[in-house]
Amino acid sequence: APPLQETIFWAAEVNEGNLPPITERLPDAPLIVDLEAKGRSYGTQGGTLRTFGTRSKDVRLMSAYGYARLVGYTSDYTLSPDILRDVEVTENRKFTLHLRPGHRWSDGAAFTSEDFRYWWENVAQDPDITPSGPPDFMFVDGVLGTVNFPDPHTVIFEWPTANPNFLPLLAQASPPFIYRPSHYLKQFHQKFTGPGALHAAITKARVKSWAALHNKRDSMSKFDNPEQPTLQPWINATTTGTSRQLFVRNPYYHRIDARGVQLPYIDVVEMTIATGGLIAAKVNAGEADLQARGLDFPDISILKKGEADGGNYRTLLWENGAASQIAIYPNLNFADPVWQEVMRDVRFRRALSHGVDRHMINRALYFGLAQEGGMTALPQSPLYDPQNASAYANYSPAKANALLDEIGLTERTQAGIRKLPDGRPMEFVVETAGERQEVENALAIITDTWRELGIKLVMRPLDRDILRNRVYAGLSMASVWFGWDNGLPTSQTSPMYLAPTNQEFFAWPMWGQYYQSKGELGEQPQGPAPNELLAMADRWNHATDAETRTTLWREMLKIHAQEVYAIGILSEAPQPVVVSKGLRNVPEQGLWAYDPGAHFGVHRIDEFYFEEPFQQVVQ
Amino acid sequence: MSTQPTNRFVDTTPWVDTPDISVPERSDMDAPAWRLMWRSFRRHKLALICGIFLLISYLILPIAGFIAPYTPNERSADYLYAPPQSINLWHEGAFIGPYVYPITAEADLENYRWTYTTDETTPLPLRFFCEGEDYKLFGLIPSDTHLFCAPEDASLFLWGSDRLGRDVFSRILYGAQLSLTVGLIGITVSFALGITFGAMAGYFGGRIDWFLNRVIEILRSLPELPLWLALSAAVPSNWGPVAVFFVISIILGILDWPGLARSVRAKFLSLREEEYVKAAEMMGAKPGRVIRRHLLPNFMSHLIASATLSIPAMILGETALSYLGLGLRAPAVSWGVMLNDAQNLASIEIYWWTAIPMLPIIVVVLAFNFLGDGLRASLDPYKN
Amino acid sequence: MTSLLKVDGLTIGFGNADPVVRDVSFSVAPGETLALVGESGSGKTLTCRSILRILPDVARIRSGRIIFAGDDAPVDMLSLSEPAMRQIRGNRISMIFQEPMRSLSPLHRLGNQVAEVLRLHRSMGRAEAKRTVLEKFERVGFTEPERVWRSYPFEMSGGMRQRAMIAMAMVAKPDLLIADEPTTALDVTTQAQVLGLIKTLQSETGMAVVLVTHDLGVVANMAQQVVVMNGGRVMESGTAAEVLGSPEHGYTRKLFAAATMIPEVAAPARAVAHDDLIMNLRNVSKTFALRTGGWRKQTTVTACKDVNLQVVRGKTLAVVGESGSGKTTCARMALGAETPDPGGEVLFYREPGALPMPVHDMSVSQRTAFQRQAQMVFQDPYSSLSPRMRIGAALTEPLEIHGIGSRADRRDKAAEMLELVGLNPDMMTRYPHAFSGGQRQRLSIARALTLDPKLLICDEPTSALDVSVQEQILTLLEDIRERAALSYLFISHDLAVVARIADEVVVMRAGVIVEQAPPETLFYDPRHPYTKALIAAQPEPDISRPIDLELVAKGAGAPSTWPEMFRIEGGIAPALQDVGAGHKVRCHV
Amino acid sequence: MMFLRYAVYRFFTMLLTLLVVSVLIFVIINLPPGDYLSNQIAELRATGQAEGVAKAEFLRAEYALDRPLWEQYLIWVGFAPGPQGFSGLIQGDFGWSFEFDRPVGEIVGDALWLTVLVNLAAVLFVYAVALPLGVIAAAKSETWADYTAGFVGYLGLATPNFLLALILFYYGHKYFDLPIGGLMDPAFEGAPMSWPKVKSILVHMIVPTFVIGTSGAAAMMQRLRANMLDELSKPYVETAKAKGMAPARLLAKYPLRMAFNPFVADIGNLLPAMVSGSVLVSVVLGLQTIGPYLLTALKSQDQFLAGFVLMFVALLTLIGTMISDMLLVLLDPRIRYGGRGA
Ligand SMILES: Nc1ncnc2c1ncn2[C@@H]1O[C@H](COP(=O)(O)OP(=O)(O)OP(=O)(O)O)[C@@H](O)[C@H]1O
Ligand SMILES: Nc1ncnc2c1ncn2[C@@H]1O[C@H](COP(=O)(O)OP(=O)(O)OP(=O)(O)O)[C@@H](O)[C@H]1O
Ligand SMILES: [Mg+2]
Ligand SMILES: [Mg+2]
Repeated sequence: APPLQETIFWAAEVNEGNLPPITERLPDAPLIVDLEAKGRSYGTQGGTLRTFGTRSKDVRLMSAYGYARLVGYTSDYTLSPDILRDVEVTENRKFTLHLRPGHRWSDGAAFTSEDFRYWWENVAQDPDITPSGPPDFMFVDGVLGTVNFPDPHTVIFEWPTANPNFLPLLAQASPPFIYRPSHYLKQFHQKFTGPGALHAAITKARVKSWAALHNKRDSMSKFDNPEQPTLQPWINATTTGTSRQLFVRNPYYHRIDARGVQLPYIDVVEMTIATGGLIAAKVNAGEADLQARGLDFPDISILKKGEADGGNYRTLLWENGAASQIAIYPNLNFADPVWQEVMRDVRFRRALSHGVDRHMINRALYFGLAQEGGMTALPQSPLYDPQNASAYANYSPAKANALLDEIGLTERTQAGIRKLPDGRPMEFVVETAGERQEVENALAIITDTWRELGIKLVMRPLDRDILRNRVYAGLSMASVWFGWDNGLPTSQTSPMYLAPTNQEFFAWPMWGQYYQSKGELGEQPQGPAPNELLAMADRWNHATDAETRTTLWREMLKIHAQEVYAIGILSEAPQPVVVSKGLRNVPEQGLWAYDPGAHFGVHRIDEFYFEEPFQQVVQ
Repeated sequence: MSTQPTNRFVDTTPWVDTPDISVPERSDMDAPAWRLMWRSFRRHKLALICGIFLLISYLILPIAGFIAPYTPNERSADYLYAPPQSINLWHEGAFIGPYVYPITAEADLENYRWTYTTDETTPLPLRFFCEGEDYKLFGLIPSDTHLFCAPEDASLFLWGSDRLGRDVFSRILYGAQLSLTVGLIGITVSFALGITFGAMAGYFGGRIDWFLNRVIEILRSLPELPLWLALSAAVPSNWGPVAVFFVISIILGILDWPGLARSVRAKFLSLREEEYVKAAEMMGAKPGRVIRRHLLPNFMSHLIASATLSIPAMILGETALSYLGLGLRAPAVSWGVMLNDAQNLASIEIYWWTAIPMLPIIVVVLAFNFLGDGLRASLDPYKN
Repeated sequence: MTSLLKVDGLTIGFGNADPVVRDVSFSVAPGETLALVGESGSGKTLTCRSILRILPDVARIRSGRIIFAGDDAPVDMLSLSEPAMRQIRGNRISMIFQEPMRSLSPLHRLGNQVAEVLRLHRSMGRAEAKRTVLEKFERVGFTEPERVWRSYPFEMSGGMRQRAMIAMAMVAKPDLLIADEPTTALDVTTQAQVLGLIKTLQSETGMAVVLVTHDLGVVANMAQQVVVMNGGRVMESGTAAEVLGSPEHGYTRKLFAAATMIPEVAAPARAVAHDDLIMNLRNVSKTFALRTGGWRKQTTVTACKDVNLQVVRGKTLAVVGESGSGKTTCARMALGAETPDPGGEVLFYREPGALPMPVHDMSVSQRTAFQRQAQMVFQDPYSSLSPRMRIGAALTEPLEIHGIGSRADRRDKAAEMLELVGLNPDMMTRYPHAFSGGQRQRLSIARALTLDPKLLICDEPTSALDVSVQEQILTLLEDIRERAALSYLFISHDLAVVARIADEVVVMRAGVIVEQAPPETLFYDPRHPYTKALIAAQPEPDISRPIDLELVAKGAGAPSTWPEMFRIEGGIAPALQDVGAGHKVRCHV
Repeated sequence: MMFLRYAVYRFFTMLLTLLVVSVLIFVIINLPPGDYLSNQIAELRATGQAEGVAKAEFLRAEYALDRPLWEQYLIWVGFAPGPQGFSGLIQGDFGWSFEFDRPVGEIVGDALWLTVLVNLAAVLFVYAVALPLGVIAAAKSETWADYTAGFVGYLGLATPNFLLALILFYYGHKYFDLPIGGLMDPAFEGAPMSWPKVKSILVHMIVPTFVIGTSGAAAMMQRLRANMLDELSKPYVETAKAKGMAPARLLAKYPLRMAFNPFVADIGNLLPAMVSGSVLVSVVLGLQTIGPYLLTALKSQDQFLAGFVLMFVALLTLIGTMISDMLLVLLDPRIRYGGRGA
């Protein structure tokens, strides 16, 4: 290991004896990053990174940006241990987690298997905190896994059957935290703290019960409790309720560079909550050092202009990792039976897809820089199949009309609009969240081309929340959203999101509810394809070898491509990422995705540094 | 004339003792009130010009399709964000009639903009009474003849084109059809209610006043926002944007009257104490008449100014509502919709012409203002 | 003697029309009074206003000069800069406007408005200004200056507003006072008081006065110089002695011939029979609550108390009395514009022998019928005409309301009425403000007559008219009375007019009737000290018989100083006693 | 005396109206089907998160959302005891925000005074600009001063608020270094009041004040001008002129007071109208006022938060109308609120 250097930021504290020296703060075996090997440069510590969030809840993004996970994705999307020293996987069902001895929470307390135990025994299985019992991911085929804590640095998760989702889950942008700072949380747990002290704390926090208090203080993912110790590179240092949140470096962070400098390089992250509409202006004014959230493709020209006008930033163009930039979801659970019938006809959906002039949209909205095609895995994914992307995706009004005629929708109104079987004109109402101008513009173009099919597109912008509720309730006919969040699946990625298991897929909200609520709500999926998807997802869960999984994945993608559940328009649209000119190690090219990727997470902000940190601070 | 000592002065022009009651000019006496008003209105040149301008604007509305070279949603994929083109008459010293230079687009991937080069060597004359896209004259008669069109294989964007290559000029013409009409209904509703209730409260006072005032207070205390939110979820999906906007403008009118009503009431509370109101009542004038003939004219200036002021609100009301998903939206075209599209930095800094719709709004609003002021002045007895 | 003000060849016109004031010249010396008399609408007011340059927007001074002898050098008022003008207005020249009711701001207390002059030009402190103003209020005949100080104009009677206006103009002791019919709304004793005040001030400060008046008696008593105007031109001018003594111009002669005087009465008349009444006010009283600002205690004013008035069908009941004695209030109550205090009753008899209708408790149809038959000529014609209604519309409105005739009929009727009152029908398209004071008063009469009413209540209908037009109007009224059995309740200050037109006269003072009798009886044998004072105070248009202003201004004095028999003490008045032949006097027997 | 009586009477009327309004507000908030918690419960059920369901059900009972609506209302206002005894609006307990998971009072605390501050600034701006300009425009009607004032006013009116804000932000930042969005530098949030903080607030308020104020200012200016023009030729103005008053003083004392009648009628509504009118502006400009909270609360049916904010605005409105009614009597002594002929 390289000789360790004391962190300048904390030097004064160390000198005053408030903080142990660097050698005592790091784990025995810190994670050493060889930046040169990664093609990055070594940096110096210091500086404040300014960035913007768009809603007050965005504080939680810092836990994604920091991206310290037990295991995490590397920049090529393979899993590797991070907080853990190592993971042993046996038959895909037994996971032995090896902690780093000497690893400490940000308050200096040791991070040991006790913290896992606290979560497992006193959080996950405590009837007051989690009345519904252990979380779903601990069940495989209905069987609850077991957790063992053989020594302070080892934790073993074990199931009778394979649980391929376990590690990817831990690497998610918002993972289930299966460990908790037990030394901190115990003071809010009735098992460990007397009712007197607890009661005082409860009244002080103005909550009603100790469990509520515990829940409130335990905000690993919300990341809004500055008192709660963390393992992330930066610690929240501000109380809630203000629009500027400061995050200071974690003195006990477990990663160092190969020269012995503790990461993160940047001392302070300053996240300011601003409204979405103003972020471009603020960034243009040079108020951010690293910003992608709240910026969209249309902002590029003004960002570039600001750059040309002497702005102290560069605008990088990353690719968006969502499977589709714009996708139309015909709601197969739409409450109107006639429409439902029509939409469930795959020919109808194919016709709609054929009726979209993707090239035109690409050119008009994205300078032709996006990829035209249906919704499927992105080219960077090993599961990418060009045929899936191009299936029914070429603009062909003739084909589309033929398909529609074939269904029997031949009657037309005077204006040339086709009639539904019950005689109503086909007014296809597409609801949007009304947030993105591109969507409206794209729909304007689609309106024209669909008119050639005899379908009248009616666009209806709503509020995001209202839209969601309407979709879930089966009230909206069709909606527009991004494609799958994860456009970069590998065979190891769980394909559950391809199957009707989640109401968030706007094509089948009710089927998703049915699965999610275990049959209590929603409707049972109908038709062969959806059920097949469910079956395949299930098989994937039980498959052990990569090959079967790959085949299953390919099959499922193919079904989606053929069934056109979502009419993808284009993908990989450039995502502007604004980077201060002094900021180093930011990849020129990258994928902008939340899961997997945690936005900047996989790109490891802790390795970014300022060329001249002190000048930056002064400025 | 003779001036005698001690300043004595006696007029010496012959004096006849006849009461000077000359033959009345019958025509003048018989002139109905509107003719008298028109006569004094005519004297306000600016107001007259504005009135004529507005009249023409409204007359153009039904034939906007004929005048506009493009239809509102006609996209030219090759001309995105094209800057305004000028129409020239002389080329290299020779008069060749109205023509444009062809422009070609190029994607500038350095700055992520479309850049246009103008070929100044080949003037392309405009076509007149030419065929273009279909539209409906007066909203009824299908036609495809346009007053003027772009030359073959070239474009004619007088005021540039927008993100989808739609002609801003044509869209403004079409947008006027909605912007200048639908909102008027809201204004009418609100004025009708406001004046009626305000007049009742102010003139009758007492219990009616108390009751109407409580109604006003309650209406004003009630929040509009939840109403809009509820509405945006409740409006049937397949309603066209214009229908939605129509309903909304009526609702806006219904919600909007209390402000006016209170002003009217306050003024009437004061005016009703005037002697001439007493006089009219003592002649047997019924409340309706007193209000119409005696009270309202004395508040006319305020009403005219208020009406003028609601014009921009009527044109732009939708922009605020579009944040709640209730405003007008594509494919409907209105000035508000166009400005909504322009509400980003790029439109301000780079594609300034997409913000041109502000121009007609300002012009129309000012025209209404001057017209209103002329009207006010011609009603002003002291200026006659 | 150098003149203080010299008007030279003044010509004023509206728009492109013929000028309404033509080549008017006169001059006034300090301490002197110049009386401007003439036909109603002859441009007197415009001439006065042009001196201060406050003409209507549309009026243009076409030619002429107005030279005012400033402190050091004479200045031409027409070319003076605005700031310099401001130094003169209100300070060196002040003006009493013809229509005081409209000329006061309705939203400000009188004290505030009057004291403002002092604060502006005399830079007086609040307290000192108030003291000065209160003193002036007393001088113009207010018995309760404090109340006036706090009152708003609408709480005052016509005469009281006029007096406030006079106080406002004189409080700063200007060099020149332009008084445009300053005493029209005042009873003769108060008028004498005001004229006395003017004279005093003249002798004290050498103030010059331009006095516009119709009352030739006032001219005779006040003026040194007289200018007679007609049709916008000066007909004759000269010293008062000359002009009054030997009028040379035809118009002047005509004017003087028309002057009315209290006739010398030889014997009392017989009582008027009160059997066929058209209107009967029984024991009406009216108490007003005054606007008090903030938290002060509510104060009330009793405008009239236990008034009984009977108007006999086809006859004229005249009401005379002190300014502020409740005449207007009674008239307004008679027509239902004001509700009497409980206990009083106003009855209207549609036809001889018909059942009485209580005016304040009528059904809608009764009310409509009543309003058609009973009309009122308001004391303040300007306020009673809607400022935004053309005269044509205003005149036809009563007919329209009652649905009489076609449009053309109504218009013809309106034109006819205009001609009757001596106005040109082509004025129908004008707005009220574009008339002279006297013209408006005639409009008001014309409007009241359009409906051919049965009962007409006239509140000082001729006060703003010159004697010859007044003559014409009175004749008209008499004519109609004869022709259509019209009955009048006629309020006036001009005893001569009353003597001419009334069948019975009621004298009011301080809200009560003090004496009541047929005019002949009254003038032959006035019993009550106040009546006597009134008659004595009537000025005569004879320069050789001036009245002793100081003496008559005392009037009858305060009620507590009256002879025992009539004394009103502690608000308790003696009862009204019939002393024979329909002659009633308020006295102890 | 009369005035005092009227004031007292008017105050009780206001309380009565407030009561009615509170009922209506409560009904309106509860009009959309469901409430925050039942929505959340449905959502949690659908996503199979039984743990949350229990918590939500617990909260439902805690805040009496399981009771009939009328009972909920009584508890909310504080007329009836809730599960924890009397603790409603009149007891000073504003309830709990489910969305923000904090007591309502705590959330709106700062926002409330900032709201009042911003809007008060806007109102002052309106008066400071509109009053003199309106009077000047009338006094100098049909001159360039009049036309310019009108043009500028209408320019502000005819520009959509957000566009105007964006333009002002962009160029304001570029040329005057004005901050973009927000009401103070975030560093000062929650900090005690200090001179730099005040300065920061002032600088941040420039654009919002302008944006919120322009439309109001233009409207007021033009109306004032029209009303003034009506008064300027009235005889009492001539009287004042004959007194030798300077024009400014004259205009302010006489015709302005007359012309002010319709504005006084609406004066009370100026502040509340701006507060509720500026909700969307606040949202797009990122102002830390109650606007954004209200919008969020309404969208997510966070009823106590929404209810409190709406009641606050309603209270402002009612107080405003009350004040304006009282001012009206002071302004114009002729006004009586009695019925005809009474
Ligand atoms: N604004 C105006 N527009 C047109 N004509 C007007 C206007 N004002 C006054 N006049 C006319 O000017 C003439 C002179 O008016 P002025 O008021 O000076 O008369 P006057 O001598 O004072 O009469 P009076 O004794 O009745 O008051 C009248 O005939 C009147 O009709
Ligand atoms: N609206 C009112 N409010 C308060 N006081 C009033 C009101 N109207 C009249 N008064 C008072 O009532 C008294 C009588 O007024 P009124 O107008 O009847 O007098 P008048 O006899 O007509 O006098 P003048 O001859 O001066 O017109 C006065 O003292 C007056 O101040
Ligand atoms: Mg006159
Ligand atoms: Mg009177």
